[in-house]
Amino acid sequence: MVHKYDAIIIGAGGTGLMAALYASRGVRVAVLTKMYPTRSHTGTAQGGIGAALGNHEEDRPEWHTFDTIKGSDYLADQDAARIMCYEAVDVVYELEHMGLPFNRTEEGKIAQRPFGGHTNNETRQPVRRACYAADRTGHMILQTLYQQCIKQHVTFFNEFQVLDLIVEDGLARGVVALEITTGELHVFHAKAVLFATGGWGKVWQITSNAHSLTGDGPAVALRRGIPLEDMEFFQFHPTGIYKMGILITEGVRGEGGVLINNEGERFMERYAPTIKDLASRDITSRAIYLEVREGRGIDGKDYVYLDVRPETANKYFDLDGKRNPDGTPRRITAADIRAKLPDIADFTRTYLGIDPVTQPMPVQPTAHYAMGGIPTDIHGRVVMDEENTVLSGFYAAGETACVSVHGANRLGTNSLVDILVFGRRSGIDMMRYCQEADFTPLPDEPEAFAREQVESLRARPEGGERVADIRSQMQRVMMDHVAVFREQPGIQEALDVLSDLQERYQRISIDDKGSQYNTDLLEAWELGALLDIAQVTAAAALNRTESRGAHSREDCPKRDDAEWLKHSLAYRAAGRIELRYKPVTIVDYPPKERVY
Amino acid sequence: MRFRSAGQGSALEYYLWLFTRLSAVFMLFIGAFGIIYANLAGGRLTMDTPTQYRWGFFPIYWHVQNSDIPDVFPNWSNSFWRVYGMIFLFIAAVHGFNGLRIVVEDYVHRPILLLLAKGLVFVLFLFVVGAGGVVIFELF
Amino acid sequence: MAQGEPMQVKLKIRRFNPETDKKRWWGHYQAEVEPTDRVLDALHYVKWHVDGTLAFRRSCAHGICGSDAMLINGRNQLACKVLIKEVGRKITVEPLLGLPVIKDLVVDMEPFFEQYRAVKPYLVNDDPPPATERRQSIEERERFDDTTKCILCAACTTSCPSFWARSDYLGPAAIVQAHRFIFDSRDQASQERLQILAESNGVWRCRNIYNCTEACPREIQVTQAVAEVKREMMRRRV
Amino acid sequence: MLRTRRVSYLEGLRYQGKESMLAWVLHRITGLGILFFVGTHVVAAFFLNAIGDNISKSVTLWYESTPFQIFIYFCVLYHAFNGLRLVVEDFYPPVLRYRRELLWLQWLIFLPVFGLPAFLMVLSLFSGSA
Repeated sequence: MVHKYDAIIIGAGGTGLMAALYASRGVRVAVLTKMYPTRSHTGTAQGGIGAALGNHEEDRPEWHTFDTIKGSDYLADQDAARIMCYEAVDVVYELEHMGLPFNRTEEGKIAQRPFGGHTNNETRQPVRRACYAADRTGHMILQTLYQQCIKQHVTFFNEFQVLDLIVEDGLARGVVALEITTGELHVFHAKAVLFATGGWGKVWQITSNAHSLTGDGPAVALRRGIPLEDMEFFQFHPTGIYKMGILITEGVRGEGGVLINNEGERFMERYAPTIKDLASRDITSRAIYLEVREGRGIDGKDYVYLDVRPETANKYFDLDGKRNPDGTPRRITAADIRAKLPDIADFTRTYLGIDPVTQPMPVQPTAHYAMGGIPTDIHGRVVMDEENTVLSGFYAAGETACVSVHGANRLGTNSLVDILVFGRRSGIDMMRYCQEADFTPLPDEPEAFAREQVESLRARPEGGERVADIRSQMQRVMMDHVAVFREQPGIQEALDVLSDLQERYQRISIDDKGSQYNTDLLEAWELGALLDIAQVTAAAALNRTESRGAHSREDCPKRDDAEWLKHSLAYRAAGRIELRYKPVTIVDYPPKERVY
Repeated sequence: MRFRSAGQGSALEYYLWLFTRLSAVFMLFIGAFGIIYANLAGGRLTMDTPTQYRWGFFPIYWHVQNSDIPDVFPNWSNSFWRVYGMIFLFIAAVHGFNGLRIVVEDYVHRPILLLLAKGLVFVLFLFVVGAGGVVIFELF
Repeated sequence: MAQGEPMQVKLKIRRFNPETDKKRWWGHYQAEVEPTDRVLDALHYVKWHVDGTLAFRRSCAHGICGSDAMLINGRNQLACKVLIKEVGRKITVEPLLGLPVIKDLVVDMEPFFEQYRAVKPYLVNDDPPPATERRQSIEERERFDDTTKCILCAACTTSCPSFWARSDYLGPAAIVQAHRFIFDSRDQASQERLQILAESNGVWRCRNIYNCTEACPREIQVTQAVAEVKREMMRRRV
Repeated sequence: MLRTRRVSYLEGLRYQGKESMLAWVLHRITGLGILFFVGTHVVAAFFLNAIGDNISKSVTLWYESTPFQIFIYFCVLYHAFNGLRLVVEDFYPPVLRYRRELLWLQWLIFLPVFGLPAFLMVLSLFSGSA
């Protein structure tokens, strides 16, 4: 079946919905999602969205910009970071006008809380910049955007899995997608395609990411000759629930929570003397790993405590001399914790049987966010090479894209800023592009490649490899060797295992040969995407012989700006991965040593 | 769109909903009043417990057939108690048959059957109120 | 703590494949899990190691996305929010009641979302917005806090006997969404929403059964929200 | 395909609702019980007075037997108490925070108020005064 729309958006999270809202004001838009829009992973974002509103104390977008660039370990493109931080203020107000129920200050303004890495650039103290709606900010953003899409009668194709991008002669012409319910292939003929497919945390064993986050978009792009940028940078969030990886928001530390090792020591004082527990995520994750490695994990195991009990938090408020704006000592009560962090209390109660008001929470770093992705310019247009040549009609934004605003390490709250700002920018630019461009004809049999992928999976003989086995081996090897700390032999071993797994992937067999709602087939297809992404990640990590942000090489512990202040671009041709590099855009902030 | 916007049907639904609740409270008072009155009038000495309760809810002097004390309060056969009984019967019947209508709406789905069933409920309602009226006012 | 001995559980799963089955049937499976695992982990065990044809929805696996609402041991719950130790060694899993089954545990959510869309689930405010935020006091914000938690998982609506009886009933989830806007001080369309909900398929069908409130994985006081909508109608009419 | 899947009454009853679902089931059953038996009683009284037939007489006698009176008394009383709870909840929603407590309170009041007279009725049944 062939559908014709001006613009096709793949993914209905924050980026996809924001882009749809803007693009559909001028052209015919359809949004494809492999779930329902409200199931998107944006909904699990907890702590807040960063914007220098200054509702509590002085704050400026330029401080936000600098914090972002410093957080990125100077790998972010500074023009893009500046745009993001300045437009953040605008999108937050826009969300509020759309109805998002932000928490409020006494004067009825949007309430803000401190978050890791966000500082007053003059005093270097944490600043309250994260606008929040309890600890379900992402949930409210997703709901609010979906509500507006309903109001605006945006067309959705729910439960459609994208399988292929139709691109010919340097022009994107649509996508091929599988209707999950029926198993039918649909061709979407379009002038512009936006990939807003999110991340790929499922490459790792311990992850905060949803089962659906399998990197479909980047994998499809990679198979069509489009490079992936900065894939070696994947953020590990310091506080995931032990063993499960479910995220505990940085907002907990923003509200006064501290990390404690088995000696009862607040160890972040040693790693980030100024802002301590609110250091950026790469630093905090590494600190936890180092504590564990030196035998200071709780019970000698590989986790530490995140303690937000009022007595602990208040003790450290006093020790740090923290004060409210009116000068009184800062205090938190059990009621505040329950009111501001209800979902966290719910998670820990459900999964650990722990009440955060009376007990500390066991946490360990968890694979969380992809800084890299499909390379784009500041309008969301996908660029193909070191010269930033635009691939006409193809857009990417959000976690799946790499603008790059996060560089080597993303600051907390900036993911939500990214999806909204660049979702909006790409929506606007797609509309402009669609109004100017004409439809280009589809190639013959546009769905051939997609059909071949699906049919070959279905046609495999019985008794082959199981999808789940290959997937769990991939996740384990990536966790062991391409996670918080990396070194050459380990990464090489991971690459060997991965190519072995790729080979075994060719021999998998699936139980379900049917067409209707065949999740067995889908999981097999998704595993293919994961393996491709894992290989690219490991290859890029092997090549980068320095430590920067989330990429921490034990054999090369120093940042090397002379050699490595550049973005990687990974291409895949004939099964081999080729790495090229392009320069970082530096505008106002020359690289400095990064101390918190 | 399958769902209609505001129309005429809604007001009736609301008032019946409200009536159900208000009449429930009203009937509680009537019941309590009847039982208390029956006891004050000496019912505890002359009637067994079921009779007393039955009487309390519906104090018509001949209400109880199966009793060897049918005429303890012949003075209750005055118009006040008859009108009182009639009002109670009517309110109880509206409350009850409206409840039956709701149950019917819940579990009868074919439109024609539903219409028939609701018609039948209405006819039954009229008949019970009519028959009750005849009995209360002794119009034989 | 997330520790425990591996244990065997028996799963009884309601199966249906539209391509091969005329009737629904029960599949019986063994799964090896830990007491602190989720029911979702047991389902994954079956799907990944025993029978790949089993179909169910899931995504975030920690109770936020709302994909995996299903009937577990006779009650609507999220498979990712129920631990094995809470349900014991025998687990019965069925698809949600009242929505058409597509395959196994997967139901067609479209009727549910149609109900949702019917209540105008979006902020309506035609005044030109100010340059910064619209002001709202902490108390005004608190008024509708509870109903903003809804994740549209359909656990409430499909646990409601009034919905089972008549599927044109808008259902608790839609009313919760309406409540979220009716009591938002910034909204201007509450009158319209109240009129929609006053229809014969609206709030009057609620019989205060509380199955919705008991089923809600986000612990929203669903019945209370419905009652508050009823109360608001009374207030405006009488 | 059907737009929605009908849930039969029995299938619905298999749902493991809590006390509140039981309360609703009982409310329906007792309501229908009252309507049916009191309606029958009124009609029987009408025919008994109008025609004096034997069926109406036996219906009336059956209706006025003590066991049946206990049953009707249960229906009326349960329906009344439960209904009162519903009225309170509908007119004053904040009380719903304590819905479980309300339900238990309801049973706490209902049991003695029903039990004592019911006990007296049973007693009078055995003493043969009915």
